[in-house]
Amino acid sequence: MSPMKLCVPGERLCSTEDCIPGTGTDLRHGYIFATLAGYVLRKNEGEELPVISVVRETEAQLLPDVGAIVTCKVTSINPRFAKVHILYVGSTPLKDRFRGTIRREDVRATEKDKVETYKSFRPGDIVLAKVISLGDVQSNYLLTTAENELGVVVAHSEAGAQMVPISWCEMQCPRTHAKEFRKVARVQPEYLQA
Amino acid sequence: MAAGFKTAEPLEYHRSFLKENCRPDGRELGEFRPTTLNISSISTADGSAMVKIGNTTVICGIKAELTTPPSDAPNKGYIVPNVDLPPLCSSRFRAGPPGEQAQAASQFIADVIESSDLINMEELCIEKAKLCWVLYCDIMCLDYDGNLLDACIIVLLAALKNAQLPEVTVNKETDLAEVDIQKKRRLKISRHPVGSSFAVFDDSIIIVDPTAEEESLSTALMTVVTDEEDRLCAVHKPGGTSLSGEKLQHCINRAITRNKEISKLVDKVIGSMKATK
Amino acid sequence: MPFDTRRIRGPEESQSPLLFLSPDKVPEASSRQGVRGNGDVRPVFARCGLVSQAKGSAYLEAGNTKIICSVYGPREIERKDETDMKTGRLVCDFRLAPFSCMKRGAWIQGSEERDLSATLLESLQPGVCLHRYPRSQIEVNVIVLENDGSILAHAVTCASMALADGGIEMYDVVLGCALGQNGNTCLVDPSHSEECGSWHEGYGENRGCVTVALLPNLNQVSGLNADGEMREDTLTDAVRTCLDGCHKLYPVVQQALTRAVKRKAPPPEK
Amino acid sequence: MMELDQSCSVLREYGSEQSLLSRPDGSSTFVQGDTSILAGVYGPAEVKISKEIYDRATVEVLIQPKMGLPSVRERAREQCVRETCEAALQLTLHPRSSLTVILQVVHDDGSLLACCLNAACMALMDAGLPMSLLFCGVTCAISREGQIITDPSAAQEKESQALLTFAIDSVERSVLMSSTSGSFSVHELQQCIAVSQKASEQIFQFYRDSVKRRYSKIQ
Repeated sequence: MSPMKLCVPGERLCSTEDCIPGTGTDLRHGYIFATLAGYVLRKNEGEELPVISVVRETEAQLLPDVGAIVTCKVTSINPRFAKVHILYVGSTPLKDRFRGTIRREDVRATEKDKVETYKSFRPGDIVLAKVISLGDVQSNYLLTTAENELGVVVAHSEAGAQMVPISWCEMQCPRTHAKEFRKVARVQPEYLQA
Repeated sequence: MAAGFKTAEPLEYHRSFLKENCRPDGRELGEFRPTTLNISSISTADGSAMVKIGNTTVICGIKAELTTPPSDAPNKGYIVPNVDLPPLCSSRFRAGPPGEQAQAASQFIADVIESSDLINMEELCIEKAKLCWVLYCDIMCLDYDGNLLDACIIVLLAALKNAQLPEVTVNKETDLAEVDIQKKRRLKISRHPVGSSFAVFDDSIIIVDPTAEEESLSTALMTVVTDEEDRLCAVHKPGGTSLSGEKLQHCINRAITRNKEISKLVDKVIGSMKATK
Repeated sequence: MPFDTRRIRGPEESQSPLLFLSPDKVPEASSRQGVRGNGDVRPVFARCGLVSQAKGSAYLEAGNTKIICSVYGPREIERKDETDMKTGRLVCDFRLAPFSCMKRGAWIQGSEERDLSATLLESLQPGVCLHRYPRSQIEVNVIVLENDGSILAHAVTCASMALADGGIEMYDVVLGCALGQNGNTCLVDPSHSEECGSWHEGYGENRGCVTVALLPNLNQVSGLNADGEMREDTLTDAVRTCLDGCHKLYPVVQQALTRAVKRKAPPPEK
Repeated sequence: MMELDQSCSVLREYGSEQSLLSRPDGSSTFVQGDTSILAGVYGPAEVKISKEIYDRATVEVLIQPKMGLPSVRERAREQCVRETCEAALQLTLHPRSSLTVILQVVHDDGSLLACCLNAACMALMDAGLPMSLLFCGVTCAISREGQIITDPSAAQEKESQALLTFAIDSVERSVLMSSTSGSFSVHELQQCIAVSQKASEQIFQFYRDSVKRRYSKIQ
């Protein structure tokens, strides 16, 4: 196998007649140009033409986008919303922290008006959430946990021990056996190896 | 999800390594990162050096200027060290005037220069009460990955050893200074202070040469500076959790062996430089 | 002048020893001898990815000019405004280390550094795909460790390498080249003494400096900076010469970037 | 109500007064010989978003010199006092809030950092902030003859070959903070620590007495 082709930003990769532009590329005047320094990858994805993209050591997605699943840490709560720091987009860690907000009405899908934020999250909790909007000038990213798979994945009890989920809305401290309320995520099997 | 654990619960992540007497980067608790030294790379400076401890990189350039001696010590000169942590070296620093850490580091370096008698300040005087040298030792961090103070002391020492001052005479008739840049002399560096930094984890575990992440997770930091006669020039522990006398002694012993290692490195690099000239 | 309370202070005043040189011993601005022709750029040494803490970084050495650059971000903008919602923001900080020039510089950013920051920003901006980074900012920090002329031109090249090394999407790399015009001779990639030399002889006709920033694949000029007084035809010639100089840098930049990519990760599975 | 302790021979005369200012949440003065510090503590109060820490309080220490603006030296001292306070306070009880300690130098006649620490500790106690331990500052000077002088005056400091300041905790009598200048041997360091630990007993007893006297009046 010949070594993979490398490119730098600005390099012309091919014509649009040969490939479909993928990540790390830009379309101009019927040609596909690289926008990243990396390896040139052609992949056939069942379409007529292969997809051409430029890949680097980490995934290209750097910013939380609408629809992305993010892992975040709760920093503060009040009756109307919880503030979080976004740590991960998908499985890519972010180098810098982005702030997000989970509003009361976005905590769960049912009985939205009965949600109490302090019975759903506590500062320090690790939460899985989905981006619903990039927010406006004043606000941060808006996130939701209104799905079964979303919500608290790691939480510590008042005694400081890591708690075990016992239902979708409760977690228990293994040391004191005290129960605390949380909006618990039904953890998908692929995350269980942690 | 090992990476996930690291970001979400960094302290637990580090503890899990310390339990096994090792660290996330594969070092033992008492192991320093590889230290390298480069000198004379900046030709616009009168003396310069660059030190790398692991990823941490600092550069020091010395500029010598002429001024009048301080009024309370007319037969001495000045050394003005300043440490800068520009936003280039880490995302934790912002542009603008130096923050607390940079200021505390500058003061610490100034204290070490004074405490260790690194250089005889009278050597910097050209004519009593009239003319003397001021050595501006500007230290910049280019990559901040912890243990700034150790790196700063080494880089300062090496840059001072590398520095050459032009010959200055005061013209008797005009009463003005005359500089001859063809004739240069080196400074006499009488002492070899070397620092060793330690971080305390969970009030009991001591590690040497902490990285930036280890520094931020630790409960206390300490820097011990010794000279070549094994005397202490500074025991700097700005606070944090307490340390028993026994642990302190352990740190001092480690600092003494570190001094030998670094002195050897500095002498070797300075020596090789002189040999090639 | 209010003194700086955040730094260790030295004496109130001090002078560079260079001011006291006997007049006959002042080193003269020498013309280029043998080794480098007037139209030659200095050999450039470039490396990417030296600053471990940064998203991307680059170090560039051309003759004695030494520049380091790091890139952070995209990170959250602290004070957002309406335009930030659609495109990202590029921020540049250009600093000269206090020991980088013949005369010691101050720690506090001077007007020259602020001007250079602004020019650098304008030269880089057209090359970066900012629309891919809404609500966030990308920070470019440049420090000149040693100034031996043509710092703006090399800073542009160095910064664009750091951006590419950081995986920031760009339409093209940006390359910089400078030229010093002195009467009928023009010197490409002038050193510090060549830059100053032309001014030592006093103000004259057809004398000045030009810096050009080029997007080589798009063949577009993103930055053009000229000072001094130059005739129209000399200026167009000068810009053309600079463009050639930029193209000469391209292989060096390309090689440094691909090397950094290879070092960071092996090629992915097909 | 100035309380003086004249029985002490090692330390200079020292005294303290608490709750003398009405605006701060806690205040104190601490006098050692001619060195005198006035301390005020504000908090727990609201914190700037940029300085907010989600699981504990943010501590700030400001030292105002007697004359002029604070310089780099004050900044280094502030760091020492701040990190010592952080070790003593139970900060996790006040997440996302700020604690500010302001130390005004009234007069400096040596052992300034030690006096700052003592004043800060008294003021924190006065503010009623939960602490897991108390701390006190002791300065030792090693004279050119090798003699150890505790709590030196400015003149004695100038004559000394080394100057060591420690913060000692009240539970284990171990070293919380150490700041030194001048060079000294390992043996001298150990001696100074031992002397400081001994001197700290007196100061802690003084803390205890002054608190006892104060609260016995309230009953």
